[in-house]
Amino acid sequence: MDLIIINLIDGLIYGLLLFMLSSGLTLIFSMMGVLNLSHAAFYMLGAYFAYQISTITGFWVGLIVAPLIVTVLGAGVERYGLRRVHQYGHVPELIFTFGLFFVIEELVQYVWGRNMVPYNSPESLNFIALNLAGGTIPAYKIFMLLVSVAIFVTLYYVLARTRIGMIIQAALSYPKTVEALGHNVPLVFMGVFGVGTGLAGLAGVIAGPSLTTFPGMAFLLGSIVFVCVVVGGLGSLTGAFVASLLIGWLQTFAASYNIGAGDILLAMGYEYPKDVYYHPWRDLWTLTLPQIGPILPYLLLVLVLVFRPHGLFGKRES
Amino acid sequence: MKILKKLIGMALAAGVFISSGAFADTVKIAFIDPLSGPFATTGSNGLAEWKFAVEKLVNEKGGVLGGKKMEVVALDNKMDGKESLVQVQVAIDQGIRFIAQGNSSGIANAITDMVKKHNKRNPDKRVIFINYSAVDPALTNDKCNFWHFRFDANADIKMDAITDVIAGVPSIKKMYLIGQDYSFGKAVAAAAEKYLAQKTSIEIVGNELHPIGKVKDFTPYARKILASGADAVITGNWGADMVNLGKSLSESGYKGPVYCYYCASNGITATFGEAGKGMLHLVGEGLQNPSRPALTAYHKAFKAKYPKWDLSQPRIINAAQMLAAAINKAGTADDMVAVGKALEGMEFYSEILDTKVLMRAKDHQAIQNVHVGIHTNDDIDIDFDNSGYGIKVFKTVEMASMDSPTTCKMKRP
Amino acid sequence: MVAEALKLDNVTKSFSGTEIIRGLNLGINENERHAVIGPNGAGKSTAYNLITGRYEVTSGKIFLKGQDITNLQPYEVKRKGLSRSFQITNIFPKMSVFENVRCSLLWAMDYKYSFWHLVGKQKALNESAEKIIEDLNLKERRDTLAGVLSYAEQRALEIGITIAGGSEVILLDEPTAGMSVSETEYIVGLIRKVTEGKTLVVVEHDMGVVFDLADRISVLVYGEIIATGTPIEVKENKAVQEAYLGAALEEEH
Amino acid sequence: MPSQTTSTISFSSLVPWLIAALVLCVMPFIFTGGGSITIMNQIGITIVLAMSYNMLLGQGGMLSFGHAVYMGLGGFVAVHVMNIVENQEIWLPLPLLPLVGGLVGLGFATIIGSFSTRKAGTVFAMISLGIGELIAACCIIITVFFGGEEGISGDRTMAPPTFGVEFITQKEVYFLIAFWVLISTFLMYLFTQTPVGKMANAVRDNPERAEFVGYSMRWVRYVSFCAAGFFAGIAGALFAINFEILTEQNLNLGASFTVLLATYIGGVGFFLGPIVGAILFTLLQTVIGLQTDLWALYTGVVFILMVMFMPAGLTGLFAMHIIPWQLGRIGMLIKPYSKIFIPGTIFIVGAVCLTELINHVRHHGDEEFMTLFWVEFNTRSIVPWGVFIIFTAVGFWFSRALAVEVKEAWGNATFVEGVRR
Repeated sequence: MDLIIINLIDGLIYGLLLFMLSSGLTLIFSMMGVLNLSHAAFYMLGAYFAYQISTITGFWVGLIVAPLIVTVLGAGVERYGLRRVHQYGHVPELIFTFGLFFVIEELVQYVWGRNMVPYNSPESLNFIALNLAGGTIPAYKIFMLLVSVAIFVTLYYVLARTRIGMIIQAALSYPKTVEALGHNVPLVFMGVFGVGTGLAGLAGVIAGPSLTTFPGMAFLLGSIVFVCVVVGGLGSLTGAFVASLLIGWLQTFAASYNIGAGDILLAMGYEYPKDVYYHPWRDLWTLTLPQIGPILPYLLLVLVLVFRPHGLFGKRES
Repeated sequence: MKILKKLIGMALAAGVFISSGAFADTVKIAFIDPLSGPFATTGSNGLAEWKFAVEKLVNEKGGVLGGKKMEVVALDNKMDGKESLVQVQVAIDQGIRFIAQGNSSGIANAITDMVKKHNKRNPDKRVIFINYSAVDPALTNDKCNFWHFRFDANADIKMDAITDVIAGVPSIKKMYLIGQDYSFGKAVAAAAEKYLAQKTSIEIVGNELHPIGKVKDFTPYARKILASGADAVITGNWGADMVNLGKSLSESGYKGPVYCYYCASNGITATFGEAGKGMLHLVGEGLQNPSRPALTAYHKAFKAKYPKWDLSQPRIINAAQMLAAAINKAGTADDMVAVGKALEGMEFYSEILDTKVLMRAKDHQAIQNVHVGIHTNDDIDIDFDNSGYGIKVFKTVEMASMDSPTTCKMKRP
Repeated sequence: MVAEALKLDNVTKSFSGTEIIRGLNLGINENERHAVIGPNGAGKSTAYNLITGRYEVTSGKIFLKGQDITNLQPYEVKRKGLSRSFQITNIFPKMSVFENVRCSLLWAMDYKYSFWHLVGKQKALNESAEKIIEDLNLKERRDTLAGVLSYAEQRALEIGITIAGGSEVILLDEPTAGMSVSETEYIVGLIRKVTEGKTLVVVEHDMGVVFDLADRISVLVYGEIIATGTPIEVKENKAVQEAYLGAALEEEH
Repeated sequence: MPSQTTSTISFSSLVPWLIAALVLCVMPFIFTGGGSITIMNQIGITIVLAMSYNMLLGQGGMLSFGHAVYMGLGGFVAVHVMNIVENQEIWLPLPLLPLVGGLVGLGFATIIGSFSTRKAGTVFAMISLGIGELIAACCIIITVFFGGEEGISGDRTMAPPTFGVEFITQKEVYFLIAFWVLISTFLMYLFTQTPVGKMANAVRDNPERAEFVGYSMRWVRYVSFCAAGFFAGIAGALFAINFEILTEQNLNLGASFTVLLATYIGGVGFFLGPIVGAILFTLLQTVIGLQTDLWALYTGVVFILMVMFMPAGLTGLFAMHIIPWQLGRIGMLIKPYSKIFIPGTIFIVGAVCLTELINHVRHHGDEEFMTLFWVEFNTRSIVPWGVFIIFTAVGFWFSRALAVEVKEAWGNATFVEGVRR
């Protein structure tokens, strides 16, 4: 029981981290109709910038400055790259963001090398915050949780309660009308792309010390974030939120319980093969849940796309 | 089309021209490991160690065959199986007869397979495969062949040493095995099960594999390990999988030792820093601390030339010297059968590493001293990642697994 | 009773609760040229989209030559013998004029999803395509990419693609919208020529064109047909005049 | 029923193919240098894969992130078949093995395509990504079939000899690959000339309109998808024959990304594009890869620049010049082109050298000297820095100034009254 609670908390922290990435991605998608395949690369940039800043000024300055740099970079990418490619259509846009991912990944290795970098949580958060079921939750994880929640609340507030939020929401559905009303829609686009990537950057800043800052971190998390937004329904913030938590828990629980296919087969009355290594079904007999845990989201992705192409919360395409 | 052809011609010619280098009459070793991409540091580090060993220990001491220089030709395999085979073929086409590779047992397996076939099909252009780092036991067991020589201690031998240490720690009652889901990870788990049962009465409370390079957050694994009540963990993880596992364990309140194969250098030592102190127990050949004069001198010279890299794969020192010795003994660098016969069964004493090395004839597995050490910053003569932290040896198993059995049925030419 | 070429039976369509088409009844006789007119926003294009399967109807039935085609997919509707053109030019921009026309002929000539015929070797197919291009007066533009044609040429090609399908019932959506007088003349002549012996339904704003072309006219206002008849009958219909005048007055405000 | 074919394929239309066959035949005798046959074999395999990929992306408008899956699966089965043949359980000469691979690729494409082709665009791309991840993961888990991380290996020489050839040498394998490259390319070309091939273009251009001329876009995509799977399977079997081993790396996301990069750089809008892309990319990877560890960065930058400024790829760049050629105005371009060539080259060389120098100092700083373009110099000295910075800056300045002239000349060379471009 205690393990379940602690897993719930771990899954929540991880899920909220995913949401920080997927919320930015969703904002960008619903705004511009582009699935930004390079999104996770900005997440990685956030972590590396923060690392670089932290070596000079310490963690807290990096927490503020690094996401801002990423925001500016993201806005620049929209202004000078994506806007240009936009005219060629959707598939070239996807390909552009894909290429961008590739280049950023290479650039990070070019600048910071190919090893992991020692980006660590600040001393002030290096204590144990909670003792649960014989396990501990470090203060830094609680800090991650609080930042994620703060972001979620702010985002919700901005979109639902402020004038800018209204303009953005309107521009989502009726870009031409909003433009006719005198709002600078390209500027809004640039801003949204910047803020979206900035959110990814912030996620990188706070995830870097916990999940290790290394050149493969973008690739590792990248496709999972697409799963979140697609499963949640492209363009739906609520969907992204639900799917992020769902996947956070799915992965946490799948990794936590060593349920083996062999046990299930035994329960079903099959006999354990004598020399399992040479058995044609050896892989089935030895398969465990943690082994397939990390690919469960992809299975979910394919199933959702096949049976509900607009995702769990997405709007049906007209 | 014509222009294109010309361009290709030029490109091919340029590629071959450049990489064949200026020295015509040297004995070349093709170093095939990742030099670009995410795994490039391991490869580049290994390359520096090879270059330095060949220069310092062979060429400066008069070369081979009465004055011929040895040369390391670097070829990038991008940590990709296909690319490795292409590079082996390119090396062979350039007349190189020695292939050195180490990163990834999967790739080593592909290369040894290719070398076997190539040597059968082209008896006049045979090559020898110097495996300096891939430790999947299968390579010197079921999949062994005459052309493959392994200079690192394989996963079984290392586990033999680890379990020797563990058997001497009475407080360890419960053990958790966790590893990456591929041949090496499975080999580690199998060896651990075998030796723990042989030598101790320790209960294995968990034995699991996770997908390699796919786990984002190891926290749930750490929770599970804690919940199982394990006193110690054995893992074959490397790279980010190693770091993330270790970090999650220490964050979750785990206090016991983690016995590991690849938890040092390449940024890992620096990233762990204080958090890994007393937790990480590394097994390996030729560990550094406490150092010996010969090693200190060699290390100093190495660091002077390559300040960024570590002497993290000391077996390369043995491999370079033993290969040179074998070539001299055979009196040829062209007849691979003769070189191979000279190398198998060779006994060698390394002053730098203070170990005897025996290239066992029956399976071409090098037998040497294997050490277990801990990650610390106390009494460190030779550190990793220039971090002040290093591995301090507390247990040495001399000529580890000297008489271990092998399933190798080698066909000799 | 002879089945009508196209028949809409009490068709309705709502978008998120708002009824755009309110009980549409329309009967088009075989081989007639039938014009549908009405003020902007009356639901003409929506009606087309309902007939051709682009939208699903909310209720009601649509029949093509007596067969029920309600809510079929666009390609199924086409296969049953109904082609349409679009108000906003809808061609294959990155293919040549010739390829545009030839692609539109493929299904009609029964090639289906064949990957064993080489289109270049199909004599009848290529001759038909050439013939249509000649009819369209686009011979000189045969190998030009459709995307770079002039507007009038693209409109002509649009009609060419529509009639190449070989359907007996053809729906044209504002074929002369945005054209100069001479271009309009060219298109009208074209329509006359290529729809010979077919059933034609045309939505059009240019009353000159409508009265020139149509045998009968239906007037669609706010999702309902308020009058159907010969041009003269419609012209004199009170309700029609009111609707048009009313709309014109409203626009002035 | 469709009307009958009027004539068989005429001789004149076969001429380019005969030339291609001839070129393929003489290539191994021209490039005899070390390693060139190895590289050519690899290029051949990449050509088949890239062309099959282009059936999706270029001709069908489907962006796939999982195309390597079909190649990999075809290859895995081919290796297993090779092993079965070795055990003499079935009789199959090696040159027919690609057909087996093709059928496997076709089979899997038939299954997966049945649900993945329902939508194009982002949905299709995401399904392909998911499927790619799933099958790559299965590759590691299902060791009985895929052999885990080590993969499955076989021995091609154990098949019954074909006309006395046992495919021992690289050259023999080269001819086998060349034969299949030619056959596959020819068949893929023919496919573009069939009704469904033409409709694939139409669906790519305007799926909605395609539905209104009677074609279900889903079915058109499905047929293309299956055909692409078939040829990818052939590429997989060729890979199996050449390398005699298949691993997870053959069908993971990385492999799929590679084929996307190669195809796009060559140019997706043209039949020949993927061929150019495959050749160029393989050379970049193997030849430039020998020279610098930054090859992937260069590839990425070239790729991004392509997407932004030359969406038609390299082939598109050549194809653009057909118009001034037809107008007889290609001469107008020679002068501005040659003028920009020099500063352009200086800029590129300067930028590359600067990049390499920084990289060297940052990551290989332990070695004082480095060699670039056959010149060795001291990285600690200010001279190379100065030279490279000046090269880059000057080259960039003049290229920019001259670009205006090129643009103008281009405008003049392609100007035709009344045609929008």
